[in-house]
Amino acid sequence: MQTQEQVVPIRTPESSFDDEVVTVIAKDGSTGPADPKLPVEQVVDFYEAMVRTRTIDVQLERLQRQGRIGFHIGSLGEEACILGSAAAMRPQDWIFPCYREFGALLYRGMPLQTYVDNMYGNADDPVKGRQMPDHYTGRAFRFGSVSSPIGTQMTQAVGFAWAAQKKGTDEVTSVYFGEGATSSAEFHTGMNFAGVMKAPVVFLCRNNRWAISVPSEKQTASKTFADKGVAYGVPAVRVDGNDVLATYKVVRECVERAARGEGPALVEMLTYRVGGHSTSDDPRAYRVQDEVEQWRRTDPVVRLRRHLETLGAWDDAREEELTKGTEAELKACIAAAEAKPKPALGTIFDGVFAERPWHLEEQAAELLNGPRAKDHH
Amino acid sequence: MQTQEQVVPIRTPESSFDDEVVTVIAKDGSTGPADPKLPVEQVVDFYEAMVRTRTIDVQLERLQRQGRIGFHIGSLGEEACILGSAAAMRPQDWIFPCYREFGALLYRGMPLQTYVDNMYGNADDPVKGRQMPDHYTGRAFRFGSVSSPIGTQMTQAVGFAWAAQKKGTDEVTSVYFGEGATSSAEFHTGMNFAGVMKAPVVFLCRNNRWAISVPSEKQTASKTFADKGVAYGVPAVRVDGNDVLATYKVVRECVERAARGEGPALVEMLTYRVGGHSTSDDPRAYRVQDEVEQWRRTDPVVRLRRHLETLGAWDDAREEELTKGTEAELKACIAAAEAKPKPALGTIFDGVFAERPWHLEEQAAELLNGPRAKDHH
Amino acid sequence: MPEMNLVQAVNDALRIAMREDDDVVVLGEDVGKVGGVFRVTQGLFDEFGEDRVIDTPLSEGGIIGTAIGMALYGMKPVPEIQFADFIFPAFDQIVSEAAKYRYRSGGEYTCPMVIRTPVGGGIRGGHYHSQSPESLFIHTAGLKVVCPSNPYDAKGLLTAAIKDPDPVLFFEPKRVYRAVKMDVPEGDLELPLGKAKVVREGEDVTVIAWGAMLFEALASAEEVEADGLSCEVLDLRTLWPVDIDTIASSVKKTGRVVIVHEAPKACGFGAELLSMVTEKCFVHLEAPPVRVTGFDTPFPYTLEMEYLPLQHRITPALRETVAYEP
Amino acid sequence: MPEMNLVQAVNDALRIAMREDDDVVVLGEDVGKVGGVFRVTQGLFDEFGEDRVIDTPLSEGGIIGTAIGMALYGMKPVPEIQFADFIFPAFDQIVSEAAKYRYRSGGEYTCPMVIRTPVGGGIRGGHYHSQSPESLFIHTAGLKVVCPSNPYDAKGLLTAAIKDPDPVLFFEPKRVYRAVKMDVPEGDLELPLGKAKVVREGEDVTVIAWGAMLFEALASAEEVEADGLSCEVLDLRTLWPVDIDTIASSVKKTGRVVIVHEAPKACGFGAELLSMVTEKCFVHLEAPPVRVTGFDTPFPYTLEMEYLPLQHRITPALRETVAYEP
Ligand SMILES: Cc1ncc(C[n+]2csc(CCOP(=O)(O)OP(=O)(O)O)c2C)c(N)n1
Ligand SMILES: Cc1ncc(C[n+]2csc(CCOP(=O)(O)OP(=O)(O)O)c2C)c(N)n1
Ligand SMILES: [Mg+2]
Ligand SMILES: [Mg+2]
Repeated sequence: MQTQEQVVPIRTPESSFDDEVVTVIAKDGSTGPADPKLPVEQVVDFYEAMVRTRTIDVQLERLQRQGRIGFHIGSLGEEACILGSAAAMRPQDWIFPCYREFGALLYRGMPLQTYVDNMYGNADDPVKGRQMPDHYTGRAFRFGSVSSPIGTQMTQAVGFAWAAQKKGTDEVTSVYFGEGATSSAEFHTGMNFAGVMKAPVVFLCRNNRWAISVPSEKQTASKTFADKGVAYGVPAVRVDGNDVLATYKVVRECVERAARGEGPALVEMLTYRVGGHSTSDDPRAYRVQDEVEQWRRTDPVVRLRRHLETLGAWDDAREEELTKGTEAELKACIAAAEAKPKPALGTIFDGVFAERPWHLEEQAAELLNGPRAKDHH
Repeated sequence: MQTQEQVVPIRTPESSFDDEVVTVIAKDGSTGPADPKLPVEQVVDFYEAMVRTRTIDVQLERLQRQGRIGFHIGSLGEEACILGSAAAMRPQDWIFPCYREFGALLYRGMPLQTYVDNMYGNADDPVKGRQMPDHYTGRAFRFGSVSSPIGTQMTQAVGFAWAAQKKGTDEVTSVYFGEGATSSAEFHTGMNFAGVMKAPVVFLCRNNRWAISVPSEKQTASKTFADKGVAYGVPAVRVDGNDVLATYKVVRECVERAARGEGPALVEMLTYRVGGHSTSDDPRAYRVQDEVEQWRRTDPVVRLRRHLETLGAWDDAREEELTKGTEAELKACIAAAEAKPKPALGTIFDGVFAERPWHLEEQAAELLNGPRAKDHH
Repeated sequence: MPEMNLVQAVNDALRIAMREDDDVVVLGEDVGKVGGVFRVTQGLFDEFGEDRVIDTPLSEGGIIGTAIGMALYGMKPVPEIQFADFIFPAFDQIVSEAAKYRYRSGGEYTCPMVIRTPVGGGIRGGHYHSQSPESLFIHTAGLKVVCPSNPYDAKGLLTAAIKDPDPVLFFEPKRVYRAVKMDVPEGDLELPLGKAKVVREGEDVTVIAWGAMLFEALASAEEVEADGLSCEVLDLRTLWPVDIDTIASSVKKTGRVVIVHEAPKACGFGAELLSMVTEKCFVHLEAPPVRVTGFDTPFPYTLEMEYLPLQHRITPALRETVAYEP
Repeated sequence: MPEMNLVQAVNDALRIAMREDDDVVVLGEDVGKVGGVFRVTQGLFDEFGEDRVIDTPLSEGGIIGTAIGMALYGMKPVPEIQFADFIFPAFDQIVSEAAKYRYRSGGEYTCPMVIRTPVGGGIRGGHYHSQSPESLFIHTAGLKVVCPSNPYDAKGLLTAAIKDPDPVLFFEPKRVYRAVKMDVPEGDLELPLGKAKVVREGEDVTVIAWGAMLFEALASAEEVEADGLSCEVLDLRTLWPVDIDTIASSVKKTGRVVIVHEAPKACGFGAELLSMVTEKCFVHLEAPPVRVTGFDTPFPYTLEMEYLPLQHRITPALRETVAYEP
């Protein structure tokens, strides 16, 4: 160090978040001071939602390998942060999804059949087979529309939250994204606008350590993702995202702050993407199995189950009933989805605008009166 | 405060920069501990460059009002931060400009005539009359090309710095931008990539308090612009940008750090846009004159002169000689520029690509063989 | 009826829309206190306050992204992009998001919003303050594109655009902003989107234009009238979806067509118009359709009047087209 | 000669260019260790190290912005955009900066770089993994645009693109990636930009296609041969600047033309091709030129094969065009 450095203080402040991660459930299943102390039925409800989510994930991956659906992007290992945060949103609140949050959508009430129809892109798919599987939408459940381009939902969520506030409602909007998405322009802009507007929005960063093959260390040189809040005057917090109670607790606090008019918050949820990025990805090409095994030891489902067991609220019989039940329900939905027709041809031209202009009428007529494609797939 | 807040620490860390602004020249002209202790001739050199810059600014604004040039965007009040930082760059270093840094370009050696030709967009304009006035370029002076879209130069400077580093050179790249530009995607991405790549780049933020009519408080909710470095693991520092010695000192430190391989830095230079945004703007429509008067009291030129006077290195005679000399030089350049022809018609089609493809040959022929426009201006 | 220029007409349409519907909000850079760099939003801040006339941070992506969010919620944002040249940082939000929301969500979410932005050259703006990017948005399914040429149409079309259920790009020809004054009715004025206007009837050749170039087309039409040439001049007003009926019936009548626009030629809207005319009026064409456009170069500063497809370039095109014999 | 698919051919061209010139670097999302989501850069990380095969943070604007900076310095970056659908966050850097640097700096600064990105549908990618945005870049003065249809051309054209002094968009038809295998010479192979290829000679009608649609055009040409129709099929290879000579001489010979592309019709490249053909071959045209394209809607998932301009849609267009009588 030169002595000059004393008069020219060029430095990065120490991270205030480094060692500060909110946790509730200890290894032995007991809980710490941040325990939200929810009724046991509600904790069981979280657990059931997490197991259900995982069961569906496993089955859909299998279905894709059998070539029966085109694609799936799952949440293996991330169930606690997804369900805990979704559960923390009040009924009147809104959720803007990234693409791994089907568990949250089902938790909010979308029928499993509807979700499976989306996986098949059939005539009953709410998005009419226009997007890839897992690009659902659920306005009735106060749940947004999934888009592929990374990050775009963030500024939108801010504008949405701000509109709700302008209307004088008591609605908070949350928005999911991965740690990779913090590099997008939209994270920057969304956080900045939220800070300036004091919009009632909660930024939910699933830090699952990977953006496809790129590890989080290569995503940014900041010490934590929570540190990024400083740049926008947006308060932030880090939570153990494999701890559903801690996640619930922290997100709920943020929602209540926002509802009180105290503005946005950023939550970094520490978790791990146990599976591949999607069914198109084989992570063995870029990460060591050791790392995966290590994280498996912090499995959020196992952890919550241990807690439930200390409460005497769960056992193997219930577990089997839940898993089997979900599998059976899913099987029936799959059978139904596979029996449904494709969306009608004309739907290609609907919904580009509220009404079809002349050129789309013309093109629709051309398609409908012309020959059909042999299905190349 | 709820007691819960203790276990759920949602917060913005205190700014580490708030009260920490590097200053050298005190009101009475004496200097503090960060004084770079430059030879007096060099300080005189800074002063002359600042006065020259201001004199040119004033004359160009007049010229625009007379309708002899189309536009000017000046640096009234920001001379210290522009000249001090430019002077801190070593000869081998590169400067990526924003649009207020003609003073830096002249300081680096561009002939005044060339700059004035750019203001006229005539045949000798280095950019061949293709851009508005003040959109200069100066590769020979290791100075980049001015672009209008806000922020774009930032990621470019990072890639440029990184390339220089890959080539094993000892070249540091600096990049200028206004505080408004910190809201752009490019600031975010540039800072993030620079942090990850440890690129030898110095981000020079002229915080002149205004982005056209938008005050800096509406630009972001972060406490300072320097705080934004935290989000990228990029060290930052705030300096009194109306103090040329402090600016020199701080930027030089950053350059040396970068040259030593210690990576990027962000410098927030506190200054004030005393004039309108450009000749197209009348700031009386959105800000109170009081504020301007207050800042005039910290005028960087007056301040440095006071310091020079304490050193006995300046007097009214030299001042008059300098101003008059610059005015005369400029007048001659203007006369010469006005006598020069417009760029040749065919130049419209040159430089779109290295060579003209057939379609541009065809369009060039069409233009050259067709009738000429009446000049509508 | 008061006389208004285009700036005043747009301002008037905004003011009326904001008085009638609390959901209409204006946002952008410098739109607030100062009323925009062209003063189009002047006075709105004073009347409606900072909650509805919002100066945003300097980010077009943020302006459009948050506007989309507001539209999804049910409001009617009218974001301003300071110059069309600066719309590109928001390009992803416009083409990937606003344009596709209704479609990709099966109609659950829609994006009614009007993106206002000044376009075009001829004001010494050079490279980055003169461009006309309309064809990029026409190519993007899900967007409507409007470009009025005069104050009356500007007021009527902006009113319709704000009421439209889909996202509309509203391009304001900045060269016309203060150059044209005309009577514009006070109070409500709505003109339907998708309808071109036959500004001048003629028999020998059809000229298709819009925005600032309409006046150049008209000047050329008058110029060649002296030679006995009768030009029909169409002002498209809505560029997309385009009014094919008006175009086709005019071209079927005249058999000859000249298309004028400021944007570069390659893949400009002129290419689409020329293609449509060729496809739909092939047997009626007595000469190849002609495009008079900006060149396939960036927009130059000093030589902008030579770059633009002004009267001096339109007139010979008219003469040659009419003189054409196979 | 080894057999290669298009993935391998691009990989081979990159490897050779990187061996020959230290200034060539590859950067993008997932291009490093894993070799890209389509494995196009596989093995380059192992051979050239993380200093020349760079996994970047998740920002297309950053990938292109830093690549521009490297190009300005004098290096030759070959950035990858993971899907062409995700190029829009970088749109401003491409159209406002890379495309204009040489021009706006009077030649002081140039941007030699090749932006590689997979395009097109037919791989069940839906809405956001299937688009073909070429016309947006053709409309932007200052960019070259290439789209090979096969491994041989891919290797030769990418080599030329990397040596080109200007920015090139290099679109790789992802549906062809592993579908076509052919002999590709080892070592250096360079094919000039700007030259189309007559893939099949014929007399009755010209079909213009590129990328994955070339094979559909060829299939249709064969299908109608049974009816005695003789089709000439052109593979454009370089979309811009386009090889007008080859197109014009073919159309002058056949008098009829069908243009095929995946992108939506309105302001697609087909509009420009149709316009050029009409302008340059008017007296030779025996039928209106026809466009067989994607529809003016976003790209659908389930019905993608109905959306695409495949053989089943090209064949009737050929028959009708040839049968056309005014
Ligand atoms: C603009 C854009 N660029 C690239 C992609 C391709 N892509 C899809 S997901 C992904 C990684 C996202 O990582 P992260 O944000 O951490 O979310 P995670 O998948 O880990 O949940 C990438 C690069 C995309 N969808 N959009
Ligand atoms: C992308 C883009 N948006 C908008 C503009 C219009 N504009 C030019 S300068 C400016 C304000 C810039 O403020 P700041 O970054 O603080 O720099 P300063 O002018 O104060 O030096 C704006 C909005 C632009 N040039 N580019
Ligand atoms: Mg991730
Ligand atoms: Mg400023």
